[in-house]
Amino acid sequence: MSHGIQVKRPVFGPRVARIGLYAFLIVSAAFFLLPLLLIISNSLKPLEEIRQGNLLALPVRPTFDAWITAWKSACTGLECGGVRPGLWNSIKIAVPSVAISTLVGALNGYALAQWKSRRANLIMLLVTIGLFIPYQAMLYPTVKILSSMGLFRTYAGIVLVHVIYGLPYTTLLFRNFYVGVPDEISRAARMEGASFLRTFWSVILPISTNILVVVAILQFTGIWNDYLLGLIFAGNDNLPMTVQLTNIVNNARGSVSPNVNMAAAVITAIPTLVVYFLSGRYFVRGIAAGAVKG
Amino acid sequence: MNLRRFTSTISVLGLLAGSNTALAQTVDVQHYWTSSSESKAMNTVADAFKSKGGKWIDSPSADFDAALAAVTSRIAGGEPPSAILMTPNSALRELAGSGQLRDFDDLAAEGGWQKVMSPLVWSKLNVGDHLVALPVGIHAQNWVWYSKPLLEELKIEEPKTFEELFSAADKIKASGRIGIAIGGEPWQEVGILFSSILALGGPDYWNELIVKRSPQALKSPVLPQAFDIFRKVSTYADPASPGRSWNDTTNLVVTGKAGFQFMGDWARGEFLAAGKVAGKDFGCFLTPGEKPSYAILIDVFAFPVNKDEDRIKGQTLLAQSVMDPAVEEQIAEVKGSVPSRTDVDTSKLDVCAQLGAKTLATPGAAVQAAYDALAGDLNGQVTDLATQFWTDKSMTTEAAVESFSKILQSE
Amino acid sequence: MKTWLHRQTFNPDITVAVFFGVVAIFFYGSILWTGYMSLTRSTLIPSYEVIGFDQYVKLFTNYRWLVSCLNMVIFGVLFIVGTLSFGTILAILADRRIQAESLFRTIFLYPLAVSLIVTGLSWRWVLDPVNGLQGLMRNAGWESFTFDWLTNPDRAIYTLVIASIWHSSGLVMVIVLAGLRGVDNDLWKAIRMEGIPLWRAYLQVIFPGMRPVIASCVVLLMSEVIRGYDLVIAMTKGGPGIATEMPAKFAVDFYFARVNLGLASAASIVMLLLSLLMLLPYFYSEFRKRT
Amino acid sequence: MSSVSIRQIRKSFAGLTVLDSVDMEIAPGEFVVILGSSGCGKSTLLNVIAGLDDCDSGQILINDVDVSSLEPSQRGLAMVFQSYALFPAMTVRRNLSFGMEIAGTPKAKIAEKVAWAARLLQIEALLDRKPSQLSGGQRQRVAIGRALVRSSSICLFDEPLSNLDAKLRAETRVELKQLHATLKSTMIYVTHDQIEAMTMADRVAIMHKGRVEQFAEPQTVYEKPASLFVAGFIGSPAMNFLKGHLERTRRFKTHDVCLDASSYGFATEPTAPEAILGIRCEDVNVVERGTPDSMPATLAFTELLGADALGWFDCLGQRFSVKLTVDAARTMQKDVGFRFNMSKASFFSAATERRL
Repeated sequence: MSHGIQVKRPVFGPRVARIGLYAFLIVSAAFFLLPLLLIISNSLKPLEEIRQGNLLALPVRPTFDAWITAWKSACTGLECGGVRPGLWNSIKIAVPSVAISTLVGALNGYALAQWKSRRANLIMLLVTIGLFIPYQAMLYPTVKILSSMGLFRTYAGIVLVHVIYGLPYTTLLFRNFYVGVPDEISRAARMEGASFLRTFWSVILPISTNILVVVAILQFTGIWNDYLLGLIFAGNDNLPMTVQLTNIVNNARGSVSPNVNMAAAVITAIPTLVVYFLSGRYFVRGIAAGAVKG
Repeated sequence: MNLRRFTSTISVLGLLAGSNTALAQTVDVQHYWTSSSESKAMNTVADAFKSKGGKWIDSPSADFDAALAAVTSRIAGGEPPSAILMTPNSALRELAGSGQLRDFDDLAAEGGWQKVMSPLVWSKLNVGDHLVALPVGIHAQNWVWYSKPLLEELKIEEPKTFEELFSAADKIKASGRIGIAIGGEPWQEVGILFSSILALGGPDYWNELIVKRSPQALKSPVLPQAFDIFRKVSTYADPASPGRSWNDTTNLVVTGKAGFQFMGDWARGEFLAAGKVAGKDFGCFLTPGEKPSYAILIDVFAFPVNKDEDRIKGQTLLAQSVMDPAVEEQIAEVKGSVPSRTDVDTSKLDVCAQLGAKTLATPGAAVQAAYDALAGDLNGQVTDLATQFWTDKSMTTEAAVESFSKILQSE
Repeated sequence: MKTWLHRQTFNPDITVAVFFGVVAIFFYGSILWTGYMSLTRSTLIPSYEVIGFDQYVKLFTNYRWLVSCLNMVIFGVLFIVGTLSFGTILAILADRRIQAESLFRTIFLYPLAVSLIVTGLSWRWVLDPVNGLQGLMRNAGWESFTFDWLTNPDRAIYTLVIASIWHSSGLVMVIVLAGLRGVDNDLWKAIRMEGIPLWRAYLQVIFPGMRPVIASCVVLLMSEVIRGYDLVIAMTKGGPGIATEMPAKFAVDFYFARVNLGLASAASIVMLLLSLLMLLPYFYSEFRKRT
Repeated sequence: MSSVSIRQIRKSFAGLTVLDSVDMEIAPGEFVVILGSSGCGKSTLLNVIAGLDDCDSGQILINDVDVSSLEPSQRGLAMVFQSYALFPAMTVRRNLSFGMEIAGTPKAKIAEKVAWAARLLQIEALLDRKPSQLSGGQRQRVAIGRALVRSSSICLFDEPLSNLDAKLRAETRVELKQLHATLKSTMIYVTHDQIEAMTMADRVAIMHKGRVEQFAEPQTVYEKPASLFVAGFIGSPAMNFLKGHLERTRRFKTHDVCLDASSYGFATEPTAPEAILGIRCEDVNVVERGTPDSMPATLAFTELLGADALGWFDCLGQRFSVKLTVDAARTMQKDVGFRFNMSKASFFSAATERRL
């Protein structure tokens, strides 16, 4: 669809209805914002204020102490260094994992879209089932395979695991998109002598920016928020931030500071939130381009 | 090409450049102690270990399920940690049974460890006559904690029986506070049930019922009485109880918003962290019964079989550090547990810890807690039953006892 | 050989084969292994001695498992219907040329960036009867205000529905919005010419045309229902009692804390079969459409 | 200039025969149009020639060399697609040069070729635009340009004009014909539009249900359709048909009427008497009712087409179209008679539907 032309839609007639519409939107917006505001406001309270007051009350004496503690001095094991040590590891894991799983998903999706037969449908069915396997059930076999490759608890290993676990999802999204791309474009490239990979790289990928953004965002949130895979496959030198977050929030038999927990949760979520706030527009455009069409 | 090997070789080379010893004594410790008091306790061990020249690699995960997943994965993947913090439960027995754990029989003989541990503790640490776990400290499950100022304010004596406990709770409730603070999570609820059974039946009955699972014990009138008490306790749950964590619940007692709490002695750490003093700000007693009883939960280190020479040496060094009486004493101080060695000086510990140590030393008082005694699945099923009985008020005591018997006889 | 190689220069088959090989090894390998384990008495460490279908018998006589399955159905239906309706309503409103559309859109979408763990924790805090909404209302003087769903065994499951709707309606909104923007303008003209009321236009003309879009939404949401674990753990831990237990949590509990690999594997296999069952209508329509 | 031979091409898909033993010999420099309604297999045939679709059996020969196992790009072909299939993310210049880039053509040579094609098609001003910034006609030209720069001796067209409006289509038709005259390359052109076929083709291949019904010059196809299908498909309005019996005496009997077919040149001797007479609208003479050797006919209505007119009559229980002058149409009586110009008629076997 064209973005330049304002699509004319029938509009609710009476002014009252228009007011009702905005009222509904604003109430919904409040519903959506409530939890975020709650966490931020509580992370700014000193501990006594949390113990005494209501969680929904605004901070009386706002302070960044909890944020500072969460960032660099909350205990996460033997060390008490907050979530800071995991930040670089999380970035180091997420960036290549997202890039590879997205690109490979695009390639697979394109390859599958070239297959237009019952067989292709069957493969799609089998791949979709991959989305429904509880991944705890996959841990043990994955460990066995990776350790036989010598990649268990290495940096390359955790990236590989994220890529493979993400592939059914990314492939599915890209395939749905590429099914809508006219076949003749691929055929034309083939007439020009372009190989399959060349066609994908020079012709298909450049027209996929919108969907690439969508898939990359979804993958980024998934991988950034992962905890269990990082714990098991990353190895001690590469533990992501979420491991520290869990160690702060989730302690079993020790004292609890909710304000630090909330601050740690917010700090860990900042990168994904920023990604959404900055690229929300592309996200919508990408979905409009056909990411999730049947 | 084994990448991992390659990188570790590189890092070992790097270490060699900086250290004098040709072989570092390294341990990679998988544990779940991440709160500040736990961290202090773990640091006690680590400092002792490091001071003897060891190199400590920390692998913490506070999520217990995830920690167990990580351990089994690492063993399966051929990269086991050198030491795992756990409890002597069925997982330990299974790991040991399949030959995954290193035994310390030689060190134990050398150090005369059996003599300085209570027989029950010793038996929990051994699987098939091999010492496969080393204790870091001992907790008991069947404690009751109370707010001293609140009881003094309402002129209530420390209860000696369940009747006194309930009437005290009623008084507190009448004064607008919470009588018994309860965290409505299944494991907290089932703890109360087990404490009731132990208190009413005593240690011998407990061993018949939970450890031997004898059919006679299941027919005893103790069981329905315990369920009745359990149900009675549930009536004191305040509206915010469901899903409340144990430490939030303890905090209610700490701040005097509630009178009593049934909880293991890790709760003591919470009082101490709030700057409270045992005997002055808070009081403690074991669930009241005719005979003293003490349901022990042991924190232990288990040592998976490792192949690297420096890891094996590291394990030995860590074992020695853990069993060091001074270290045990320090851990007890920061974490609220009781030392597992009987030759540790307990005079510096507070009244609650001393009460614990004294009961533990009383012959016949110590029993294993259900969590360790019952196979993982049985304990889980009883937990499911307890929480169902707790929430579903229409379930009769008879029905609960019958389900309970069925579960215990199912394996 | 040379010509064969030449013919491969434009051939997606290799890519598909490699990809499917990886999926087969990791995903189907895992399914096979899980299936195998479900026939054994494995507890913590895999045992390879087959004992038959005992674990399945145990599973289906396990009260908690049955409650979990029932909970999943209740939760799944409410969550999918709720998210679809709410997301669709938001999409319709956002499609009506409103002011600050992108601001609203961002607000509705950001929960997707938040992990389910944090989602669960924050909703737990909001709905906490003492410290959350109910307490706030009561402190403000509305003494009889009661909203204790989180701690009420009959209602707790609805709080999960609320939190998950919060998390996912943004995605549905965007997808449906994209679908609405793709509706041919001539169709809107025809609707106006015929004088069809707006609600009927959406219900009977616009949405039936967007069936595939909605079907993909349902599949996405369904996979969340089946795998739903993080949210439950963070919010209710399955309680009060076992009021909000879910199959995925059951499986994870038995994999690790309950040290019963065999039973957990049986549960995983049953979950997989259930999801296949739920996917069947979708694939049936896919097959019919394409051939 | 290259020849193309299509030999015994068969293809079926999901139990449906798409191409059924297609044979065609295309001479160097020839402009061949493959004509048929949708679903007749014409586009599939083109894709098989290009190598984009595989066939089940048969051979494609270019200059007497079997290319059946070669990649499309190695067959020395160029192709223009119905939707143009321009590469959306590339400028027009890149669209033109992409294929040469892949082939490793030197930069200078590429630039020269692009400039040549752009001049020829008058798209020089568009070279730095993206396809989305072009009109339909401009895209069309770029698509042709992309085929031209390959300087292949064979060019394939898959309904290239179907997305253009009527006026543009007529113009482009002429241009394409001129282009063919200039380049003298072999062109194979698929369309469903018979005007394009009649005006542009050296020879037309008419396809029906995966078979080539007739492959001949346009005028031959019109005058001497090889089958009942071709007769009905070519020409507007369609040919008039009458069922009857052909007697040994070369008389055609239908509804008590006997027509003399002795002036008709039979290609084959009929094996059975059942036959169908086909006669075009311009080969029917309207005479006064009762004229000897005429059949009675009744006027239903007339259509004025500007230059001439069509009259629709009922005769022997059937509807006939007849070409008339405008004046005749205006003054036409209701009851008239018909006489057929039998030398221009066609006879088909009722059983095989082939021309007799």
